[in-house]
Amino acid sequence: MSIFIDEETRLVVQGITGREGSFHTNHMLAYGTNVVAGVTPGKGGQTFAGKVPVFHTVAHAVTATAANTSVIYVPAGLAAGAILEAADAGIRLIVCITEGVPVMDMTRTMLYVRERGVRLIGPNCPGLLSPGSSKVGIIPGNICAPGRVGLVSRSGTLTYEVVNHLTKNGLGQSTCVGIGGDPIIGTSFIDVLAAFQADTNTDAIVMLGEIGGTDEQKAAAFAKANLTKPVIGFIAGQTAPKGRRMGHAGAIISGSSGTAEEKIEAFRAAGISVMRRPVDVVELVRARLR
Amino acid sequence: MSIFIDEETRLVVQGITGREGSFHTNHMLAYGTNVVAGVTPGKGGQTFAGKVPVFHTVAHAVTATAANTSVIYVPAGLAAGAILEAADAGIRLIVCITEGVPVMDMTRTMLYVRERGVRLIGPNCPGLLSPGSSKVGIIPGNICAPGRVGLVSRSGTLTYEVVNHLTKNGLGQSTCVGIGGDPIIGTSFIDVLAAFQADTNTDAIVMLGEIGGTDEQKAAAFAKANLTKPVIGFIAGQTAPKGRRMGHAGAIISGSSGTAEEKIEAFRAAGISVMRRPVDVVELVRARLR
Amino acid sequence: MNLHEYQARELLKAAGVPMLEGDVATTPDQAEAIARRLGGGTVVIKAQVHAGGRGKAGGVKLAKTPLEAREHSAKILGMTIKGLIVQKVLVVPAADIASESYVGLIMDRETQRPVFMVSAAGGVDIEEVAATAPEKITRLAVDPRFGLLPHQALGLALTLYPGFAQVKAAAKIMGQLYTVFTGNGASLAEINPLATTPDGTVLALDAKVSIDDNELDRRPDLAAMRDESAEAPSEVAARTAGLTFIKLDGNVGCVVNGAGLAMATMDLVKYYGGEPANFLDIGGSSNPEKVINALRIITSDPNVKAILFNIFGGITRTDDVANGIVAATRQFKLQVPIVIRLTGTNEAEAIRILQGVGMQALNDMDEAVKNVVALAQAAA
Amino acid sequence: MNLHEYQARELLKAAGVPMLEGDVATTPDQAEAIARRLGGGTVVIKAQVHAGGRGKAGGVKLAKTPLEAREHSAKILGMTIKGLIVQKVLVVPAADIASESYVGLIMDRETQRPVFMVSAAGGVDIEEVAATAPEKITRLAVDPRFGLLPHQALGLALTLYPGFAQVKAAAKIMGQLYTVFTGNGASLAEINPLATTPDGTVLALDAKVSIDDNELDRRPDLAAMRDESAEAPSEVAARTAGLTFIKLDGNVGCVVNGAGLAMATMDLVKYYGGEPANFLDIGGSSNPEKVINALRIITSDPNVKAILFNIFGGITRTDDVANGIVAATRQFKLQVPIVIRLTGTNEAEAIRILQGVGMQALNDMDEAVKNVVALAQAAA
Repeated sequence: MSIFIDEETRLVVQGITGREGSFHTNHMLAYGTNVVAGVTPGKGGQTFAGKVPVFHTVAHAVTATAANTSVIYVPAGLAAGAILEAADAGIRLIVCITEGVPVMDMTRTMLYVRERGVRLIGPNCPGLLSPGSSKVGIIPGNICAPGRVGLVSRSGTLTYEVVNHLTKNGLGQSTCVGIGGDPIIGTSFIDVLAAFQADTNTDAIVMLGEIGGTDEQKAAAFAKANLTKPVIGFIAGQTAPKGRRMGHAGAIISGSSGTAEEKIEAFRAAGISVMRRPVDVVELVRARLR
Repeated sequence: MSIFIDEETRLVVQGITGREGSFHTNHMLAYGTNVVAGVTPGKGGQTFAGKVPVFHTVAHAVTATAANTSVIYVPAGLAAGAILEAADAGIRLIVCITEGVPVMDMTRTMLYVRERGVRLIGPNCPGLLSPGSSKVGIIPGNICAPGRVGLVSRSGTLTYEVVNHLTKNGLGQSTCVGIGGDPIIGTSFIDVLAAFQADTNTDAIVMLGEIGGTDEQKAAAFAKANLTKPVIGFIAGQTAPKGRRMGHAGAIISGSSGTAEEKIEAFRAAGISVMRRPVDVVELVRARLR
Repeated sequence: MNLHEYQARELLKAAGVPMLEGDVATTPDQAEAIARRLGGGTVVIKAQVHAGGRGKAGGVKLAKTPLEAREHSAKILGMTIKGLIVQKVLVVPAADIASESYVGLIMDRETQRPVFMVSAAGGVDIEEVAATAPEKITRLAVDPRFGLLPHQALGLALTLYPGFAQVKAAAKIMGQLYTVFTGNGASLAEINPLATTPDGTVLALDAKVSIDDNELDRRPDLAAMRDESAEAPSEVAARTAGLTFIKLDGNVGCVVNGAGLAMATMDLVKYYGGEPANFLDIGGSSNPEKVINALRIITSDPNVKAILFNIFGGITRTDDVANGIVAATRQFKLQVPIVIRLTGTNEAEAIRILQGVGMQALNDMDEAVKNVVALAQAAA
Repeated sequence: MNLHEYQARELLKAAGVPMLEGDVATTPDQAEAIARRLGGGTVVIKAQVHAGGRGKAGGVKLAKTPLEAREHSAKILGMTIKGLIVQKVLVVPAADIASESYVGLIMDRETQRPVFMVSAAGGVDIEEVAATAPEKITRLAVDPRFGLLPHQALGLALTLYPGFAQVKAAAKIMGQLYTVFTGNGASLAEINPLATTPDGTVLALDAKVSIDDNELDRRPDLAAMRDESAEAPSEVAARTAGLTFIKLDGNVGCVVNGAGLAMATMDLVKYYGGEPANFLDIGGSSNPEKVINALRIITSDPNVKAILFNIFGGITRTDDVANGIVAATRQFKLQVPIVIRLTGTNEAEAIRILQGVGMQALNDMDEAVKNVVALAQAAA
């Protein structure tokens, strides 16, 4: 059906009363996501959108509503604390949308969630969407359609661009996962590839990478060694100069490593079909599904 | 044969060139302990007692000598760091003799060694002695004799007093373990009781406790639930006033908990024979071995 | 090491905990001056002694005027509470109290972590709350690798107050208390009561901090807070001499090596019908000087009717101890009988040394204890 | 955000790292005065620019006298190195160097921890050492829950020096560097060279620190270290306007929402034979003011021959973007053609708005990019 989220998802929204949080909660509710609770310290006891109870803490929300998944829309300086709080409260999947989280905060936060066996997606990510079932984050629901292509990406709007091509051409998605554009993120390409490989409702995988780091190279090696499903890949940033942060904190070529060429080469070596343009996704997925 | 230490023990002495370290290393060598290395930062390259190579770091010692056990005689302010170093170097059993280690240091240190699955004994303990085989620490070898009584204790000289009675009366020991007198210690009574229960060469267990904390009470409950071997127990500090630290940092009655009466009662309830005097150990062990 | 309230206040203040201004006085003059400086209104005069129940003992008094502050201080200074003479008083404004909570941190042996205990039932002895209504106390073990996390502080504070302004203030104070605790190697740090005033302000009205003795070597700033005037002079002398000594009420003086054996020796004295006059551990080293100091301290207690040495030589060399005993008896004449039990390292040499001055050494602990108890009873 | 050497030195100095005294000058007069204050001996004049290879570019010079310091500074100040004008020079005594090591800390993506890299082969570009002789570099990932442990620092330092005095000094400096790194949210902190002098002293001769941009919001002290004079004015203007902008050398101006899509758009421009003039991400919010600022910044680049908007509306409302474009064209006349691609949220409304002023919007990214490249090529 999908990975990470499904009909069992009981979502608590951290920062539900904030500008971003309230906006996207309305969209998630409209999409049909089972939003069971919201958290804003100091606003416990309120009700959001006439139906979602708001609590002071995630622990209170979990006790009252059995929430098992959290999505975070709090300001950057509070995001790491929000992740720790969710992990402490027994949440099993935490999706951190917040952009601009200090990387130093994430080094400690990752160790905390790892110790508790919790999955974190993000930060600085668009979240997940399982078409027709559940949306956790900010991916627009209207450009997605149910189907059998799994999509994983380090970016937001580039994901929409690619998903849009898929949907318009009849290639629906099992789940779309944005893992985030930061240097330190909770869930890697490899984690998502493994989940798609195990998901009986996914036939092909689209992986959208970008410059910076070695996550794509490692994912390619993993795919070659462990995947039987076809993978179609893209790397953004071929024209990016060295040493400049291309918007995403993680999209930076340091020294000679993390270039698009290096990543595309790794994709090719692993048998991953490489898109040169976003629109190529349609043709390549079709070719690999034949 | 013994618990925790045996002929496979390859010992590195941290602080080997210090006053305490050198004194006791000579005693351990005389007892036949396989001391393979010593560590004193700044004295790497030296040789101790004409045969034990000294290294700057435990990592160097482990690489060069395959040491698997460490004993620590460094000053109190450096002890926690020495434990972390040994754990990091892959040592599996760390025995910290040093007294006066700040308790705040130990809270972090315990988490570090736990994460690495390393056993720490102490701090502020006399160490272990497996009669006729190996001595790691400061327990005098001449008062011990090989045999089938396992002994575990929170103190030093009280241990010697009791061991002396056993030995003089023909009751040899499998292993004598001093777990230390501090509030936070690496190995508890329960850990040692479980090891003696599993040791085919131990027939009876002598447990010497004292006031402060609830370790003895928990050990009694554990013994009742899990041990088939007889246990003979002693609690020091029946005449101790409340709220005063009786030498050992851990020997303090806080409020109404941790009293000798409470512990003796727990022993009795668990079927542990209670010594009123150190000398009683002989009669009680004999009675329980019949 | 227990700190006085005024010392604990200094640590909390440095961490930012909101408290009423106040100051410590050693004379009635100073107390009056402080009361004036605080505005001349009602103040509380609080005896600074390491003893619980100072209120019941008359060590805490309200003074409506600076003159009354002087009068009450004159009464409290010099007062004896549980055997301790009051040398200092804290003068603080009297607060208008709307509610009293308890916020404490202890180093917990079981979890091996700092543990918070908080309760909306503050202002009273927390041990009593723990005994009678444990459900009123919320506990939280803090992972020292990560510290007190904001949501943990918030969760604790939410158990104390219905109003979120107070919750936020209390959560902040908990963070500050945690900083005091870990930053000073405390074994206990508590605020009792953490009070609210009618206008909703949250502030600490009383503070208690105990420092882990093992910290003092590396923290001279904390070691300097030790108030020797608040301790028995014999204990101060013992500590200076590197001995661990605790004065008790009996008449059998004990000198032992090792804390466990020292306790067992005291217990055996009691077992054979005697009463130990002290706990004294000379430690592992066998410096004769330590033995001399130990004897000097014990013999200065007029209650002591007989002295027992119980030495099991391991690291401790029994001949060193014997030499110390001989040296001591040369420096000052013992007025009470002494029973010496020595065994272990260099035992034969020790016996020879003692015999050289006509002293006997026993080998058996029970025999020695029986003897010393009999001697003490005969002398009493 | 990269710090200048003199700023990095301040952070290291605050942490206790041993360095030679020195100071920063913006005029030759100041440089001469500093050289005098430093004793009048030989000094090094170092250009403070965010560019590697400043030595080869003539930005580092030895001056034997204060007068020479003035002369060299006069040459270096105002010099252009890799497109950046030198505004400041650092004046430090010339050191007598016995050995040069490298000690660096980076935030490592793979281990998700701060990672030390140290090498006895210092004084040169560490990237080159990593490429040609990786065995000369020792790496260590630090667990941020426990910090750099003393034995870890010692182990690293032992790879640098044979003498233990130097080892101890270097280990201490590593601890200080770790404090600088974590205490300031750095992504890079390095000392290169960590030098020894003939008398065995270990000291930092050059320092480089980069701060994680995400720290700047909560660290105004670090944000204040930003030297806007060392950046392209267009990038400063973009940052002030809340845009992420990087100037490039091409002629197709790009305005995109989202970093990934912005990169993909640049790549597609290149794919269709064009050259992007910039990276510009207007972010998720769709404030028309941002669009106006984006257009203002892009049109101020004389190289730009055509402009492409590529907006995929999710959170971004495409009608807001359309309004921004219309408002901008009312404020200033566009001298170059503009191609607009809009799709997603409120797309119909956006098209209506654009059509109202006679502008067209395309729906397809490839078509839009092809068009803009053709327009730019026609204008070039």
